[in-house]
Amino acid sequence: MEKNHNISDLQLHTGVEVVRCYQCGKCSAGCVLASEMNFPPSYLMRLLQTGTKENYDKILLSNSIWLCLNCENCLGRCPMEIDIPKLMDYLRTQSVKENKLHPDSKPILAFHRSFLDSIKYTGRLYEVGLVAAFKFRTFRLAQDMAIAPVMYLKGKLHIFPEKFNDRKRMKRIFAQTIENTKTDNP
Amino acid sequence: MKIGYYPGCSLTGSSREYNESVVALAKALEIELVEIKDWNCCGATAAHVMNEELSLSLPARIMAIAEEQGLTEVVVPCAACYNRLKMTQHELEDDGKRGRVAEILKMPYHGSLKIINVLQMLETYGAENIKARVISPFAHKVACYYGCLLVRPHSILQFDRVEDPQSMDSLIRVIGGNSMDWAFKTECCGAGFSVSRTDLVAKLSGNILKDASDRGAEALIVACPMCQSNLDMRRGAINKTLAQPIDIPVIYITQAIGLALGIGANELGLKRHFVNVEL
Amino acid sequence: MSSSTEFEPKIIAFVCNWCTYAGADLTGTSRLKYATNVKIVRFPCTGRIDFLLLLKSFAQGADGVIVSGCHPNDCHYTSGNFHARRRWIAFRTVLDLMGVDIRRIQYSWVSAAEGSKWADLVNNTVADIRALGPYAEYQKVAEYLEKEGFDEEA
Amino acid sequence: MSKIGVFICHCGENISATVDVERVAREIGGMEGVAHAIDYKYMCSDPGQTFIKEAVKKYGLDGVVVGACSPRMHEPTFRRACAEAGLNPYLCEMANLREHCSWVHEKSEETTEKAIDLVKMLVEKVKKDKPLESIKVPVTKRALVIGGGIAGIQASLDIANTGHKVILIERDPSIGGHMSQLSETFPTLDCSQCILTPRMVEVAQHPNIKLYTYAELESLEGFIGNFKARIRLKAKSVNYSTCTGCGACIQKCPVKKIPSEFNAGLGTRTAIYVPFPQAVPNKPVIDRVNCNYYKRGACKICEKTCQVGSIEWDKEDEIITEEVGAVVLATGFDVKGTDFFPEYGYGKYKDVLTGLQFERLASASGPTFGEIRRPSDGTIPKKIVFIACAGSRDPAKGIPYCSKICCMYTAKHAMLYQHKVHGGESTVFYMDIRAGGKNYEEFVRRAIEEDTVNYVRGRVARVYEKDGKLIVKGVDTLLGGQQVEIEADMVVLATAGVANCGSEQLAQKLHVSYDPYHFFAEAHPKLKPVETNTAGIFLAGACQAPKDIPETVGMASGAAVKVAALFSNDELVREPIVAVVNRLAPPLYSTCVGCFMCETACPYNAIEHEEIKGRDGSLIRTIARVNEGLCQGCGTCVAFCRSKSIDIQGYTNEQVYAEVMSLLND
Repeated sequence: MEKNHNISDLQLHTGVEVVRCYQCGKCSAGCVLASEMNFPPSYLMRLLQTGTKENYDKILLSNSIWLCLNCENCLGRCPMEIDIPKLMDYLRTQSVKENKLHPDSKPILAFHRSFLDSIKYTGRLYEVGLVAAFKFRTFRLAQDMAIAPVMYLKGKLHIFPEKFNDRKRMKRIFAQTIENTKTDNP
Repeated sequence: MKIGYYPGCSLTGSSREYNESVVALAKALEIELVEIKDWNCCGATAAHVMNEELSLSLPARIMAIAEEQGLTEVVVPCAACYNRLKMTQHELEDDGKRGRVAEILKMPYHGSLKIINVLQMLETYGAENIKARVISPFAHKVACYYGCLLVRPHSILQFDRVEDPQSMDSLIRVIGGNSMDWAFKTECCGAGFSVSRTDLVAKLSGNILKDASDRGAEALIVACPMCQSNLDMRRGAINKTLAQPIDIPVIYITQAIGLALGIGANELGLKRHFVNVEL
Repeated sequence: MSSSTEFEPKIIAFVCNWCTYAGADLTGTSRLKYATNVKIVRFPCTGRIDFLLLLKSFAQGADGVIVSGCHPNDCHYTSGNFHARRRWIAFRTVLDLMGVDIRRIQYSWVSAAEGSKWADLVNNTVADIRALGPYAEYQKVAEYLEKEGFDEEA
Repeated sequence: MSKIGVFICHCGENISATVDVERVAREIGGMEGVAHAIDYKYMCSDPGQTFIKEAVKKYGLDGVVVGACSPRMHEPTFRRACAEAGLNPYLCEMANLREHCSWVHEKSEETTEKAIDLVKMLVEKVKKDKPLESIKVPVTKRALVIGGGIAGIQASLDIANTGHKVILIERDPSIGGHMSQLSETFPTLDCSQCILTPRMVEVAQHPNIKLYTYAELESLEGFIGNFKARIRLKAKSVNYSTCTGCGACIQKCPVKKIPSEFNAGLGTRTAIYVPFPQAVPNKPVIDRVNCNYYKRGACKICEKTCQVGSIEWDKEDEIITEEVGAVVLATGFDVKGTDFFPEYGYGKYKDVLTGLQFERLASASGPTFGEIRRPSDGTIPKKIVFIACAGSRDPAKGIPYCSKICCMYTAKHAMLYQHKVHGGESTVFYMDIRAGGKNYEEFVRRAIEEDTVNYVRGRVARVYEKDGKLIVKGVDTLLGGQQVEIEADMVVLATAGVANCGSEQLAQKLHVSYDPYHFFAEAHPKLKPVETNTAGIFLAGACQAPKDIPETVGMASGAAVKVAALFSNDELVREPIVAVVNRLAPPLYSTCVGCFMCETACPYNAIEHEEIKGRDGSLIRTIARVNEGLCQGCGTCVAFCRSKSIDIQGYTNEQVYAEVMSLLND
């Protein structure tokens, strides 16, 4: 099995030292979605510790990184204070970058992209626009059909986006960050 | 008492009753809320997941504007926004990151704002007033649900205790309520997947509702619009995964206190809930 | 280690026998690595360390000095470290007034059990002094000492 | 000109692997005043020392520098060798080439150059060294043992049996310590009290042991062979010379709900109490914090009950002073309470216990008479979970070390549970099983194989209560991180062993070192495990680090032998590292101006006033003089002296200046 530089890159970007994990499993024991994951957090840490490309790719291709909700229960209880949520952020970025995506990532990524599109153009979240865009991206046309009308009736949905003035700066922020091909982003 | 106010997107849309109750309660407690001018979205989980610089720049703009406006303290009722703003402040203590963000924003950012959540606002500026003004004690057995974003990561937020927090419970006791000990105070409800993975949300939220209901809670008290929408609007989906449907309402701490202070249900936005509030 | 072009500061550490000397021994026993720039002079107690010795060191070309002993309350001789601390607080102002660059004096506590703290202290001090550069202005100190008639035969 | 011999040690490869020792010897050989310089594989070995002795004679050396390990290791060895060859031992110095050079740097030019600098520094110092004569002091052949647990008991008995007097002090009303609280002991499962109580009685009856219970050390002054200990005898409120220990007062005491320390809070005791039935001495004390009379000024029921009139209401704490020659520290350890674990229930669930509490449940003398019953409702738990490493090996909680004893006692607990509760199910969550010790691994295997204890490798994330059950959320890491949920009736936390409360203050009173966790520090991790850095003070048991009974007893006997060896001398030789005030010929007498700043600086009251009188008896001047019996050689006076009239032998101004100059002038 070939060794790679992924682990040192990971440490450089996140400050997480995978070698510190001593496999007590407290993270997996308390993770609300561990049972849904291909690899629960402690197992994922062990895969990283092997340092092989094969295991690293296994992680990128897994659903674990996409199912992590960043609830930070693992970090809060970790005796070694290993920042697993931060590590998950990084691994997700890498998974997109290398285009090694688990099918579970699709709706999640679609949601995030729709969300960001919404604030890029309107400065604030425009929920009707977001849901429409998400449905368009995932073809989940029927989802939430029962909720939306009630939301509307309860005054929870605005048909038009909120007024936001500084659109120019908002465009600039997006152009300089997520749309800037020179920086690391999906 | 004057304090900066950042409502955030949810409070102007799907969780507007939270905004309504915060505003009504602040008025009753003589706290003047000064809204940050032309605020933008904090970027929430989406920016955090997709791009680090974006996730720092969006909250930084909000705080830069507040600083420009002369505010020193800002209350952020949405737990997600509170978390993002506090985390951004922490990350921007790094000179390199702060420089880069200033370059993106083309605005000065000092990082001098004090960001507090709604519970801190009530504890600091309202506890005595609330006690004095209770006219109809909130005599209900309730489960206070804190979720993730208010208390974690503790090393940075430094708010309450990370396991078994108490700040909301003590506010409930102040208004004559009975807050109970239960097991899911800080377990994640899955709000991050509220649109993308409703199946998982139903499972996680179901666990929370079931424990509270088993122990006889009449309501769940929250301080996060993500948790509230999830546990309230998704109740239909949640109930499908449970053996017995659960109909206990999920109300904001500001609504509960508002009721005790005699503020009307309409003014507190209680009519906007999916699960009927009959308390 | 470091490239030959980089400035290698000369640093002397004045340490007590019971805490810091033993702590530095533990650094060795634990095989922790640190920079070679610092050389230790052993004293029975930091209370013994005459601050004129620090001046003398600068006058003779030291770029930095470390003074380290037991933590408060842990002194082998009850109170020597308190005397040293009091002396340091008083002398710091005087030294500053005299034009001595007090950033070049690192005052610390390292116990016999803090081997890794010693390694960190050495490495941080070396990095700090390296950033400050050679202590070329020490002539001022030398002049002062001469004026006061203070030399090694005193 | 000096004739100095320099001896560079390879220390096997410990030094020579990173330092070019031959070059060091070569370059030093060329220094002014160096008559002879060699390197050798093991300078501390017999042939190595012979090289030194022969060189002293052959070259007529007037100074020796050995470049080897830390002087804290071998300075006495090389000084002895020099003395045997006829050279004053204080003309021999060591350069620390191992701990301070070869072990902390990579192999490089700089490392060798630093080694050369270190040796040069000491060569320059030796040039200024003066021959010194050792100081002889008498030895008080009486030992003070602090702490009456198994460590203190063993050390006291061993010292007493060599014929020397022992003063044993114990903070609590009875000796016995944690061992008296244990049910059965691993790996033999023999009853703890059955093997301990005979020794407790022996202590009480031994003619050479003076036992003070309910007593604490107030202060310790002096030095090896000559300590003065002030001991506070806390008021017991009961006159032990008349009390018969009948126990009638205890029966009648109306304050009955005080949590019993002996039962780790699971049982109760009265305000006038004997901690446990086998206590030594078996006489009560009054706990003044909880006693009705001391709290409210009325009650005195015990006084009415007492037929011999032993109650002493107005008795005050008494301070006594004892002169001793050696001290054994045996203050033991403590365990973290359940309130240290928010994720396991913050101490709010009654059925989440510490290991020590479980010992009390399992003990025949405990609150349930040895039956395992839930503190909450008294029922017998059908499912029990043991959580190992509760707090230990947890840097986030500030305890990165392994507490060493928990793996074994957890196996024992699970085994005792299975023996006592037939059909019960026990699960142990563990990270590693550390069963190093005679018959230890076999013991753990027996728990797993014969007593069907379910061992699951993984830590528990949290415990919460629901419907009277404790829900344990664990994990099986050997199944790739599969979650394990157990509805338990009782949870036992193998909570971390920590330093006893007050150990930091005690260490400061005694001037012994302690580690970041407040355990007392041994003088050398391998070769001086029972000595402290302060001569004459020794360590026994878990006050140094958590350890089990056999190890504690072994260490206590070791400390006792050290004390006995010390007492085998009538006189001790002390290093002459003391301060001296210079003396000059008349009419100067001394440069001392008699300001007595030194007197204010001295922590030992060693500065005396010396009157210099003329032939006619008239006072000429008063100058300072150092009492070398009292001076401990800290040198604080030297830094204080304005006229530079006082100096400290072995670290004179001249010597340290020579060292500094050598480092800077190259």
